[in-house]
Amino acid sequence: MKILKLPKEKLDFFASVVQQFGEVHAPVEQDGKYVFQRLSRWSEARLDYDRTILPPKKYTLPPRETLFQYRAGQGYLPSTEGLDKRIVLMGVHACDVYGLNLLDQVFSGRYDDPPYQTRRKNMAIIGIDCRPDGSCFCRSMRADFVDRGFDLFFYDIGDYYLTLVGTALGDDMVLATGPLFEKASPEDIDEYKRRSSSKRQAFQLEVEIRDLPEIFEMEYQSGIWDELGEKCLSCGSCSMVCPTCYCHDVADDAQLGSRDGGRNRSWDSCLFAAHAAVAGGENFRNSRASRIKLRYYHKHRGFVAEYGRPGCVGCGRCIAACPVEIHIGDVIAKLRGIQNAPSR
Amino acid sequence: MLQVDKIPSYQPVLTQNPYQPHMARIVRIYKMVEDNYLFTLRFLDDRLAAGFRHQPGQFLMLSVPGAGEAPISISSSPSRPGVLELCVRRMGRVTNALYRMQTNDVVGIRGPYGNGFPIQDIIGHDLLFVAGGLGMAPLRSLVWYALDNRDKFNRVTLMFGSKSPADMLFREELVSLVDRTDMTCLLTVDRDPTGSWKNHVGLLPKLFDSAQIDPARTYAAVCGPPVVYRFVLQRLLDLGFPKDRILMSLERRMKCGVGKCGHCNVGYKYTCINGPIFTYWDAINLPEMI
Amino acid sequence: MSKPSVGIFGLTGCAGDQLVILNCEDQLLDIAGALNIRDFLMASSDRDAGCDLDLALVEGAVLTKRDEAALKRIRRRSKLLMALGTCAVWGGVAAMDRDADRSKLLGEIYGDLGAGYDSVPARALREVVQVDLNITGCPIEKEQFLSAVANLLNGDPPLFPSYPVCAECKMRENNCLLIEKSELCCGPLTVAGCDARCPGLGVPCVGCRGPADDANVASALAMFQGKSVPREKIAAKLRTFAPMPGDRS
Amino acid sequence: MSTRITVEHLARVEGHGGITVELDGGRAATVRFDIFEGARLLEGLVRGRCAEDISQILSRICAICSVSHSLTSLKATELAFEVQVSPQTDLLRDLLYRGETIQSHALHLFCLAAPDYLEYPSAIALAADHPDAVRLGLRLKKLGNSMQEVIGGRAVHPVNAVLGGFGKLPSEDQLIALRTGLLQAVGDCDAMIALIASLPAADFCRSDTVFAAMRSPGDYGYYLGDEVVVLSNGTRETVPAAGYRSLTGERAVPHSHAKHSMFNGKPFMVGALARVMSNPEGLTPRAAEAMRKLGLTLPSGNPMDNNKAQAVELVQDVEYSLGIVERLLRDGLAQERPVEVRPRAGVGTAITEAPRGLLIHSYTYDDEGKIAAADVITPTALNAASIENHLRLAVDQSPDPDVPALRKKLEMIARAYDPCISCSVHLIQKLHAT
Ligand SMILES: Cc1cc2nc3c(=O)[nH]c(=O)nc-3n(C[C@H](O)[C@H](O)[C@H](O)COP(=O)(O)OP(=O)(O)OC[C@H]3O[C@@H](n4cnc5c(N)ncnc54)[C@H](O)[C@@H]3O)c2cc1C
Ligand code: SF4
Ligand code: SF4
Ligand code: SF4
Repeated sequence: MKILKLPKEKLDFFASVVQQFGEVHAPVEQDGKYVFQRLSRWSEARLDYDRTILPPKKYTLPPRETLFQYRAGQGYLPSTEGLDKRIVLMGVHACDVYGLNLLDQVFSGRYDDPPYQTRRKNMAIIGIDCRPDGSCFCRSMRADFVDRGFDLFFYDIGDYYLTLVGTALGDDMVLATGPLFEKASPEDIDEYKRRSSSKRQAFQLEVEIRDLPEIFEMEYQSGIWDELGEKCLSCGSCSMVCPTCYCHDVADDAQLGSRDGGRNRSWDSCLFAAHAAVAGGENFRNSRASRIKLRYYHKHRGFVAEYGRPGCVGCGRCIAACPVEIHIGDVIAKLRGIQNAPSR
Repeated sequence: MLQVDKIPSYQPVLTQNPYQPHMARIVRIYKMVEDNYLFTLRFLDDRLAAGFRHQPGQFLMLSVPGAGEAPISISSSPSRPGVLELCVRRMGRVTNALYRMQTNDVVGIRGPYGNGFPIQDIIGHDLLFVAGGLGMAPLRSLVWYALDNRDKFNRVTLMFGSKSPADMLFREELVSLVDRTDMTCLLTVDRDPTGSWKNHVGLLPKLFDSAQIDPARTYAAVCGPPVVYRFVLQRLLDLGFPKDRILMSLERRMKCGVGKCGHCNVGYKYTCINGPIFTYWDAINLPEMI
Repeated sequence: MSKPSVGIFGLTGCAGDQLVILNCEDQLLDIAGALNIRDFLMASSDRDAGCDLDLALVEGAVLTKRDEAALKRIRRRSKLLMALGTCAVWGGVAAMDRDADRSKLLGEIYGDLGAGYDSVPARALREVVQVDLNITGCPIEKEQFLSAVANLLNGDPPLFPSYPVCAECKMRENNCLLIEKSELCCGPLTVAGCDARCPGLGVPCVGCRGPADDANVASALAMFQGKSVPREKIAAKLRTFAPMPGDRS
Repeated sequence: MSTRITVEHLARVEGHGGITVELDGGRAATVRFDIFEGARLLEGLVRGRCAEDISQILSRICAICSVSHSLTSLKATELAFEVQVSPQTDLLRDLLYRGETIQSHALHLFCLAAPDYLEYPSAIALAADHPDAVRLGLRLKKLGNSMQEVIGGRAVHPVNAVLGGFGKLPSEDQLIALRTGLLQAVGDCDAMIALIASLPAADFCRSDTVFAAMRSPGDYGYYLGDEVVVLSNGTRETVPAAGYRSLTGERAVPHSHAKHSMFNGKPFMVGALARVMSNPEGLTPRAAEAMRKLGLTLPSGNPMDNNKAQAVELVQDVEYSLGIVERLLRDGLAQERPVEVRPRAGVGTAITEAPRGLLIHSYTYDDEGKIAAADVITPTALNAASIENHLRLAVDQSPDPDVPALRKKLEMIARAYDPCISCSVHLIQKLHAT
């Protein structure tokens, strides 16, 4: 992998050059919280952000989209609107890149998901490193570093960003900026290592995932799920903000006076009461307890079986978003028989 | 007639976009039973009509424009290509809209999806079908497949139960199987108000008393409402069936059919791509599966 | 296909849902073309007050004996009856304290004459007649109304989300008022469909659409109390537009 | 011989009401404007509620004037707590009011009243023969609604107007879109005036009508102001908001859930005509021109002129709103948060001009800052006596007692008031009289 460095004060210049690769989006502040948004000027970007309300999945799997337009006589015409928009997403944390990598797997495989994949391919990812706060546990989830899924990745080493070039597109960006990037020296690498290990020390929240799938199997009947079911509001906030939740609904809508119309997909959540309801009134997960159990089970057991790693990247968003303070660290600690999540 | 080994497995035969419905014409609507019609469809595009292949036990996603999509098992056998037969029960938004359609109206189809029955494993074995009610819909494809490829299988036994003769899906067809000598077809009804029913009367599990089954060389395919599973599975286990030779077809809510929408998730399997055919062993290992 | 005969009616309410229909300025003439509107007193003096209807849209709650009789008449006339708006679906604001002493209230407001007024405790339509379809909202959302009409014309039941406002609020990427500002936001208990209109403006949801599927009132109460909001205040707030699940059996 | 004329259920109005007239020898023996809207008792139900809940609940009194109810409610509470909102908030509230009035007047003129003049049962029927006229009306109505959506957050029952200010301020893009709509509406208004001017004359009765309207400082306003002017036979009397009860007689009438209001023993009229009458100098040049084109002269003794006055106000409001929007775009919006409101004991009486006329909300808050008593007096309640008066005069002044023709006149008079019957049942509460 090509390793370079970029003087920090040149970052805005870099951003202005990468505009030729697409609309530049980055985290901006919204009343004390952060959201990924199209920048109207570089000064809006807040690369020191903690976490955005929604992860980058909103770009690849938007909350609502039209998959097809149905026209009598022509059938279902794939909707291509906005799919070709090129976006450069700047300032993505490692956990979110990891989240995208996982979603990439979900939306490929035996069946591709063309809208997802097209948007993904039209999006350049420029990662940036971060400092954990009290809700971050990406280290526990082994998602504090990523080795792929980004075009460029910036690590803060003082006056410079140490830059990892992940793809040919990333390399093109470097080249397009002319002599902006410099060669990284051994001292730079040392500085990187120093900071990286200090970051490792900074995590306040630990979640032990060793043999977690097995523990989930063993604790399938645990009373913990009923406790959670009593508490959970089924509001779905945790799914909406999760970088790896992808449940969605598909429904047709018709125009007045015809069957022409759109086939739309929108975010859904396994926490919603109707998620597993089928025609005739049967609901396979009628109780809140069974639904919240599925969410955990799918992330920590299902993903492991399917993709070899849990479907959680430790970004801490579900902790921040849950109105009743259901905390994944606590849940896992309890399943393990520990009362509270360590060091919180 | 198509050869077993030529059946492509796991291959979506249609386009790159797995969500793309292809338009098909309703060529026949046969009213088998109130609210359980058999729809015969043919792709508008002749190449699709000729090229479409599926495995017994697979399903497709049926679109009724403006109303939406629903997963429906393919009830016809791949050994009889050209048209597709779907046995659809009228349940809700999509199926009601389908019931309002007439022959020559156009619907959308994509698929086939799901694993289908493990034909390669079953070949050379005895086959036991046990179905109740609409459970016949996914099994029928395999029944006809086996009968059309009779030499590939040993003994074939079919047990099917309905509430009453009038409620029996595929009645004429199944009654004609009773006379066949190369298979055993046992039909039962819970009650026979007219008294003219010539076959069994009584609950489905009772048919086991009339059948000869060798669990050591048989694959059982079971499908039906929850009561069927409750009684039949136990019966099969009592007979000594290995848990991985009991095959069942499951239903869950589905919005995509291709493992993306999350609705049919049971624990860590998707009913749509890991199923809908599961073995009993899968089922007891997957929470909430049955 | 012949055009379905439709009646649009208001019982006691603010007429907001009928107004939303009239506010579909861009679609109004198309709607009028697609439906055979036979009885719509708020918009037309040409009414056939007795004809059979395929669909009756009824807004407002039942607050008088006259309303009750009118509703029963509408029910008899119509194949399908759709409750329009929170008052019709849940009872609405007029039902918020419906066990309160009415004659006392009437007396306080209208003096001695109050006793003679035709006035009964507010009821949602389904407490009086069978209701086939519901569009909730105070007032209903235009998009839901238009989509319901388009679907019904095709013979399909309308499809609306049954999950809470919070989900749409997150989809819009709003800051959470409940978590960030400890405001008493009814989003977690209220059914979505308004695209989190109020939190999207930084204003807490007051629950104008009525409860979501499986709304967890007990846990929400505990949560709000944890933010040191007094219990009566929460209870009053949550029940402004609709009873909470479990309130009325 | 006595004849009875009844309009069992008045169509093309908001809410449920009817008219009953008993004729005796060509003269009206009894005249009743019946209101059988159910009593929702909201003023009673809000008792004990916190200040922040009130405007949301009481806006539900009426959909068409929900902005008026919300804003009047906020104003009353803010007065009770002695809260001063920013000038920008006042300006935006004024703009929101204009949006409501534009939508309400356009709805009334084109969808409810115009069909009468042209002998159609509804705007939909009218559209079959005069599609452009109906489209014009719908365009104006939509503009009013988009103003309510942008500033108020929703076209019916605004949610963005809160105690102390607004939840979220409109964006520049939204204001630009409004400006575009308003500019287009200036042209539409000319067409609208030409259309209204071409309607057949309607003159069914004459009276020395007494008018009451809010006096707003400086110009022709709906929101800012705290005095009522009463015009009676060329005299002007001023009543402060707090003394509003002198306007509202206590005559409860058995046939209606609305009480009847009198001023010095006389019924009075509120609404567009009353406003034009009491504020002619506040009209913009275009509005004054429109008045001339419509042949609306002052003083007017013809209640049907209320429709003309509404048309004049449409012109006025479009022009005025354009001015506000341009000013906001020029000066930019300060990103201010709502002023903090500290609930406490207090009394606040707010008056404003709803599209249909004077609206009064008066609240008493207890020591905990909860509502102890609430009075809501709506324009249609204030108008009820005047409506009956004009119905009676129309009967008495009718030369031909042809019943169907007379019935139509009666309906048109009642409708010209643009009565909002859902509102009218919300009445004075005796609880906190002095
Ligand atoms: C693999 C599979 C094969 C099936 N085969 C058949 C068949 O051959 N014949 C038949 O009549 N029915 C079959 N079903 C059931 C059929 O899909 C449902 O009855 C149908 O989806 C009802 O849709 P609806 O819109 O009419 O009902 P609604 O109640 O309006 O359905 C709403 C939505 O819920 C989902 N849904 C509802 N019920 C089910 C269900 N049981 N399974 C999955 N999703 C559901 C659908 O996505 C549907 O769009 C099968 C289901 C599955 C999963
Ligand atoms: S955010 Fe919390 S309350 Fe809401 S669904 Fe998730 S776990 Fe339940
Ligand atoms: S602001 Fe309200 S609606 Fe939005 S997420 Fe928070 S609690 Fe839910
Ligand atoms: S956010 Fe709540 S109060 Fe606001 S419109 Fe939606 S449901 Fe009604």
